[in-house]
Amino acid sequence: MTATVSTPTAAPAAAAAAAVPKARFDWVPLALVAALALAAWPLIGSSSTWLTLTVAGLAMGLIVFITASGLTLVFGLMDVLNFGHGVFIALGAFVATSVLGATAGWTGGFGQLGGVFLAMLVAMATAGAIGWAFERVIVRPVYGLHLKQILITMGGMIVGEEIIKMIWGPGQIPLPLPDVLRGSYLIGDAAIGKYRVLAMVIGLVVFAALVFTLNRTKIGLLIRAGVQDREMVESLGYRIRRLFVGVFVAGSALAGLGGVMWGLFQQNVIPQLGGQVNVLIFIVIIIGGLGSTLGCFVGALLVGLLANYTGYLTPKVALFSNIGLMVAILLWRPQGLYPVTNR
Amino acid sequence: MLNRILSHDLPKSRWLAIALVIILIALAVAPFAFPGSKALSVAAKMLVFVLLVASYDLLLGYTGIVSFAHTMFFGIGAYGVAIASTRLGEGFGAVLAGLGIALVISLVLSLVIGLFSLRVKAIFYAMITLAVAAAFQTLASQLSDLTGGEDGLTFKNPGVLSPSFELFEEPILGVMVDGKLFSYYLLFVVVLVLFLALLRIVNSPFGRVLQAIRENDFRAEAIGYRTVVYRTLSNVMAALFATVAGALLALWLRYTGPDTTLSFEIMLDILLIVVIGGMGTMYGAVVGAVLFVLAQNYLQDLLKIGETALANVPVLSSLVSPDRWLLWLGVLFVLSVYHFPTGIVGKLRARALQRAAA
Amino acid sequence: ADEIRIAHIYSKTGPLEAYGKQTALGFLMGLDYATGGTMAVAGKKLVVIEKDDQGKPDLGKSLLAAAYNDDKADLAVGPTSSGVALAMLPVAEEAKKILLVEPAVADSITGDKWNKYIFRTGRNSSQDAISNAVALDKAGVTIATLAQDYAFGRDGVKAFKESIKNAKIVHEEYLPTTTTDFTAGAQRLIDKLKDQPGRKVIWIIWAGAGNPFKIADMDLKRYNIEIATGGNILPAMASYKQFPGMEGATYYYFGIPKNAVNEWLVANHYSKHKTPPDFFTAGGMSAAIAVVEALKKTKGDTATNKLIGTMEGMSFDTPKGKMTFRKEDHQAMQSMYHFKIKADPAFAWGVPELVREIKPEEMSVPIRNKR
Amino acid sequence: MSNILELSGVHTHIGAYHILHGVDFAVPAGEVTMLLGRNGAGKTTTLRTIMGLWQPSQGDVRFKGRSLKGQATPDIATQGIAYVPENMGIFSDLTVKENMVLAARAARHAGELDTKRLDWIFDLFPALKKFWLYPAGKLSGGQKQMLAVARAICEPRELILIDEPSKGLAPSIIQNLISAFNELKRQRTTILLVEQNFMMAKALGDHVAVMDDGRVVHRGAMRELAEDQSLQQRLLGLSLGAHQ
Amino acid sequence: MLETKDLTIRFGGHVAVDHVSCAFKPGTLTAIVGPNGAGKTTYFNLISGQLPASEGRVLLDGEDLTGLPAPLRTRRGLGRAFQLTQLFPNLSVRENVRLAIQARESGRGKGGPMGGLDLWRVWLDRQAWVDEAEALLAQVRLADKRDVAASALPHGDQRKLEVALLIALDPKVFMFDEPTAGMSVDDVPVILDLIRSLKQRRDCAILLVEHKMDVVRELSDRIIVLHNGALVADGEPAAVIASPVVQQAYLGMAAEEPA
Ligand SMILES: Nc1ncnc2c1ncn2[C@@H]1O[C@H](COP(=O)(O)OP(=O)(O)OP(=O)(O)O)[C@@H](O)[C@H]1O
Ligand SMILES: Nc1ncnc2c1ncn2[C@@H]1O[C@H](COP(=O)(O)OP(=O)(O)OP(=O)(O)O)[C@@H](O)[C@H]1O
Ligand SMILES: [Mg+2]
Ligand SMILES: [Mg+2]
Repeated sequence: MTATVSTPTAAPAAAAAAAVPKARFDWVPLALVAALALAAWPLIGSSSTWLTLTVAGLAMGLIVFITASGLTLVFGLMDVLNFGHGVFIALGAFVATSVLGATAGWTGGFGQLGGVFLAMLVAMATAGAIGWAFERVIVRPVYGLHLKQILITMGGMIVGEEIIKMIWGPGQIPLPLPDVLRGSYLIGDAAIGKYRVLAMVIGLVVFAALVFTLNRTKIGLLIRAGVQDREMVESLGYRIRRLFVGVFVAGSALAGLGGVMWGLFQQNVIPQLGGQVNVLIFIVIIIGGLGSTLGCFVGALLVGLLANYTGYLTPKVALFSNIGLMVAILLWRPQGLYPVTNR
Repeated sequence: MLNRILSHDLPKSRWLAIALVIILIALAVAPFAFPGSKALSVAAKMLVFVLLVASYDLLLGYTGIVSFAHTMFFGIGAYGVAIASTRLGEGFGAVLAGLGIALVISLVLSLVIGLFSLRVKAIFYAMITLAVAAAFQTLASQLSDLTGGEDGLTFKNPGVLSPSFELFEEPILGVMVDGKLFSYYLLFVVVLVLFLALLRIVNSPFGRVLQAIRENDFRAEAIGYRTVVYRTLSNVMAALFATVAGALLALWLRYTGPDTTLSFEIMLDILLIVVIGGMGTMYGAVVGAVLFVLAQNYLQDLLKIGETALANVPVLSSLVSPDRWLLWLGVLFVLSVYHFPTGIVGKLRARALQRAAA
Repeated sequence: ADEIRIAHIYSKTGPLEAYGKQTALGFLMGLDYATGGTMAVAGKKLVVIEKDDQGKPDLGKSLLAAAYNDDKADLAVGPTSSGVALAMLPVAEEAKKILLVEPAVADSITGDKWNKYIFRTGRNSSQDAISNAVALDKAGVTIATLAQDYAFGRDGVKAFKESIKNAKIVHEEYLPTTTTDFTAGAQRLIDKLKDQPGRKVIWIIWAGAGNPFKIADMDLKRYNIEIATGGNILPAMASYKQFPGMEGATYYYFGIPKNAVNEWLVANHYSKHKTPPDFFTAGGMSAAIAVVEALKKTKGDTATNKLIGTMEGMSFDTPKGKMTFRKEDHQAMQSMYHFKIKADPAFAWGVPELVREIKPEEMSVPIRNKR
Repeated sequence: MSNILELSGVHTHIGAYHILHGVDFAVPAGEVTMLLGRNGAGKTTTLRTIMGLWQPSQGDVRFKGRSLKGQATPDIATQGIAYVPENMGIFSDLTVKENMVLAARAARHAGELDTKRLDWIFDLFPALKKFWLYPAGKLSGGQKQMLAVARAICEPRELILIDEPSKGLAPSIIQNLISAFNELKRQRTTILLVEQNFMMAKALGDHVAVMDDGRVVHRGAMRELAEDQSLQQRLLGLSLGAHQ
Repeated sequence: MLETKDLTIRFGGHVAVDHVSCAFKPGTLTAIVGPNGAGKTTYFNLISGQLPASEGRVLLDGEDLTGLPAPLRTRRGLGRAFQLTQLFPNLSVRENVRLAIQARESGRGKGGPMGGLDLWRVWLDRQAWVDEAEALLAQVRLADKRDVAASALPHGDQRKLEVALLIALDPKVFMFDEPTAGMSVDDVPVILDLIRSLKQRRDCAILLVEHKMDVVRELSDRIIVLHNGALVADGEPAAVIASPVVQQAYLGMAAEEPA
């Protein structure tokens, strides 16, 4: 047998480089949100009702986004699935009851709003601080071990809930909205809750801030690298531990903020709140693609809108609208809307 | 002989062997050795949880699948018996029919969930099952005509198993030989047999493949194992065993409701037990279930003592208040994931190994 | 024996921990009151054995069995949750001992799941619903209901509807127990009510988490729609503060009943705990008084049949005035209170002011057991 | 000639296993020291101990005269040590570019990478240029190895620890690698190199340490070992006409 | 025996394997060489089913395997050892090999009526599998480490275990992806001897990816060269190695390709 040799077509480097495609931005999931809203319009019939429901749904979605964003952040960057996230949400809400209780004397529109913002700050600080301890004691030994993460953070959740009961008591605590945030703006026949407007603004701010830090700074890179091979990042000379702590604290603080938003939305809080929202936020981040901030955002909006539309059109269906949405999305995109690679 | 019964999976640690023998004997003579209805309910609950947790260990410890829908199958078994007994009237026929239908439903459901979602990554699967379990709970509450909704179903057991049945007028060894006693021994025998069956399964060639899949599913595929088939099968089997455990619980309680079978808390209990006992060791289910149920039932009493002792120390006394027993269970849990990553059984075995090496 | 042992099984922990603790406190205060501080009846000491069912039916069941068999309790009181109570009923029957249900509300406890060992001092959901109906039932009123979509909510609405004679019910809205956003439901209610003439009311029956009163934020006033609901524990009534003028009927509010027992309760509660007694405190006290009264009548005899005989038809004075166990189903017939909310800055909650006491005779509470 | 790195009596335990039993050797500054030995001899463990990824239980590691004992890995790295681990330590979710940006500590984004050095790297490993924006996990085995080495040399370092860089590389790339290391040597960078490829060891090494069973069993000049066949046979099991 | 027809895969716009058609005969050892990133590993992945082909077909003894998932191809007789070691990390060395033997046996329907789904027999009852595993470990000089967890082995021993897994499968086609990379010099001959003895059996085809040219020269009966995914040379070792393509693109001092 003799050799059959063909000359390699010396591929020009430029062509080869061009052949390696850059990821294009995927608009489809965002379009889905719009499509859902538009499709609901004729079904609902009345434009004012549609407007009321749509705005309410978007606001609800953004509140859910805030509560879930910390979880996505921690999962997306650090690959830690924090089943204890709910506790930080509950903690934020309880701190808000205390702060708003103490600032009850602050009157007038500005005073009341100031109280609310103070509550947010304090809740974020508290949740962040507890998150710091949580990371040290509970999460640190189990980086990279999913199963243990699930188990140990669940244990943390139990303990956290009990401690909340110890401090604030086991019962329900009212968290009334200050008067400035009560009531609705009326656009024709459509009623748009004032608090919902505030929630939308805060949700969008959180979203923008997250997207900026993750995509425009080296921090995001470092953390993603650290998750895959922490020893290597350290060998390159970075103190990854501190960064990890930072991310966890940020995630917990976001949960605290989410807790305040959620508590004010519900206007009361119970210690079991964490467990109750857990399922909802898990559904949202699964839909989003586990770890994608944009995915979580879109997922939350879809959940919010769909809950309101089905609730209006066929309330029975609303019971299963979240899980139905999740199944549908996963059948369409098995990794969620915006899949995060290697997960 | 013993080796065959235990499928060559011996305790491999003297202390573990001793513990297992004590547990076996204690459970076998519980109605006589520990009279009183609380002790008996505790023992029965241990039995049910041994089976339930062992079936979950097949999934979690051996196959490496994290599922939060295990209580769903537990519930299906319990509701199967409860619904059949209320609809068809008490009797063994109803119990068997209920169990049969429940097994079929569990089979189909676990097959569907398995085929649909076992291809996705572990974490995805865990969260999907969490949502499915929540939805199932809603469904059970919605179908209240059938399931009794939030209140659950109270029903009567077939003749010999009902508490009013008494074989003799007089107590034997200080214990009334009644339906309760029969129910207990029914549980005991079924759990013992099924546990040994599970032990056999995990030590079969099939069970070994499950471990391989847990370790490296990519490699398992590359040497010719179809992992989806194995995973699904493991999922189905775990579901079926859990269904039986649910049916046993229903028979024992003569009551089935969402709180006893479907609630997320039960799922947490299962997880706690697997971890404390030791994942991937069937014996962990036994040791873990026994310790956990004991703690669940007696930790409060223990804390009560602590509280009285510390009554004057302000913060501490509220920490050890019996009402905060769950706090301590949680702490125990965290510590055991932390310090006994391989659970009690793993720890005992490692010690035995070290001693053998030294 | 020179002791009478009473088991009190309730949710010391679990989702209803807060309710359970109120009951327990009220129960002990009630024993204290009814025995004149001696904690003894006919020379026999009362011993209370407290047990925590954690809100779990299976645990409740085994605890009750243990209480009767192991602790030799003569009778038992509790539990907090209806699910637990329903699981407990057969245990009392097997042990042939009395279970005095307080405060679990499900109708079926004294309905189709009832047995002769079961008594209840707490109100049942029919009583709740009917009293509300009586409070709202006037000609020219249009009502839509909003309830949780499960058995408890549906039963409540059903009982409510059955007792409405004059008003018109145009819509029943059921929402999932886990609802957090009420906009959709509220919009449906508005659509149904806004073009109706006369007084328009949304009657809400809701228990547990979730806050249906948020629907008021949708500016119901622009359509002249009012909200009505039953009473609740004080923290939950904080949201009532937003609705001055809201009407409904409640089981208990410490400021409403005017009688010696309630005065004693309020005064002692204030002095010991710096807070007023709540919903379930009153219930716990009523249960204790019922137990002591019955024992006094039997002169400390705890034989079950004798107790049953004594208690059937027995009347006793409670913080809510006179209650009577009716013979047929052992449900305590009791007054309910038609209220109107006043926002008083001195209180963190909306204060229900008495409009009218609804006497037991005015409510035809159906007997649903198969006796 | 001074020693930039000195190991004296280093013992390392991994869990219950005693892996290094008193490792002694020195790495002279500005030259290439080869660390040779059979599989399992403890070479990787030695490098990891230097990097602080395992802590020595006894003995001392001194870098430029100062002890590294007890210091955390990032602190050791920032003193001027780069490390190419045996498993390459590629961040597979990140692109090649992002991997490089992380390796350059000073750079905040790709625009701040040292372009001259980058061109040199692209010359050595053309594949990296081609796959610049590609997720590194999708590179071929050899390309990953190139990336791992490229990361270690993308900024000047005083000492580079490299664990078997030649494995899986095509012969032409190995040639590039040798010339790269020679270039580094010219820049007075010290290299501690673990290799199984004796041809490469011969071509590069100034000094050699041979390990067996957690100890250093031979120290000396590379030239000596390269010429002494019987020593090779005894230390490394190299037979005549060995596979090079 | 094994044949690929126009086998192609594209990742986005990048063609990693480009219309490779080639047939492999039993009893021959074909070395596959090419620069890093030429597509050798990817070619293996396409043959053994780890990646789905964009185009083209894989035939084994005339049977079309193209649509089959990886495990079924393995059962048909395509065995694979990986470039990046793939083991069962927390199982013992012996158990790693035993599992491969079990896979082979049950794949051939010898594992009882239910094949690999044998739920009821205890694994130890199949002593033959255990014995075979022991024998194989002795062959690759890992016998004294049989009870160690695979993850605790040093790199070189892991490579040996990787090869042992493939040999345990006893396939019709052996695919070795750089089996000796990172192995110490005195262990390399052990693996090479194993490969040689496989060759002598003359009933199996052997595919070997290897960068060490002396190994290639000594073992191979035929060399094929991949470059940028395409098959650019095919023939007798001496001729191929001497060809300018190989000299320049692979061995040569010149850069792999213009940058
Ligand atoms: N994580 C670990 N747990 C237990 N033993 C280990 C571990 N890592 C390495 N070892 C053992 O330490 C010894 C030295 O391993 P090391 O990886 O340092 O060898 P090496 O010289 O780098 O070998 P190779 O040439 O194969 O890479 C080996 O016997 C190995 O089994
Ligand atoms: N899953 C994938 N996605 C995208 N590109 C890939 C993927 N797998 C491989 N490639 C690309 O295909 C090309 C061929 O890779 P392959 O691993 O087959 O090379 P190789 O010939 O085995 O090289 P080496 O000798 O370095 O191992 C590489 O350029 C690689 O980047
Ligand atoms: Mg090494
Ligand atoms: Mg390759």
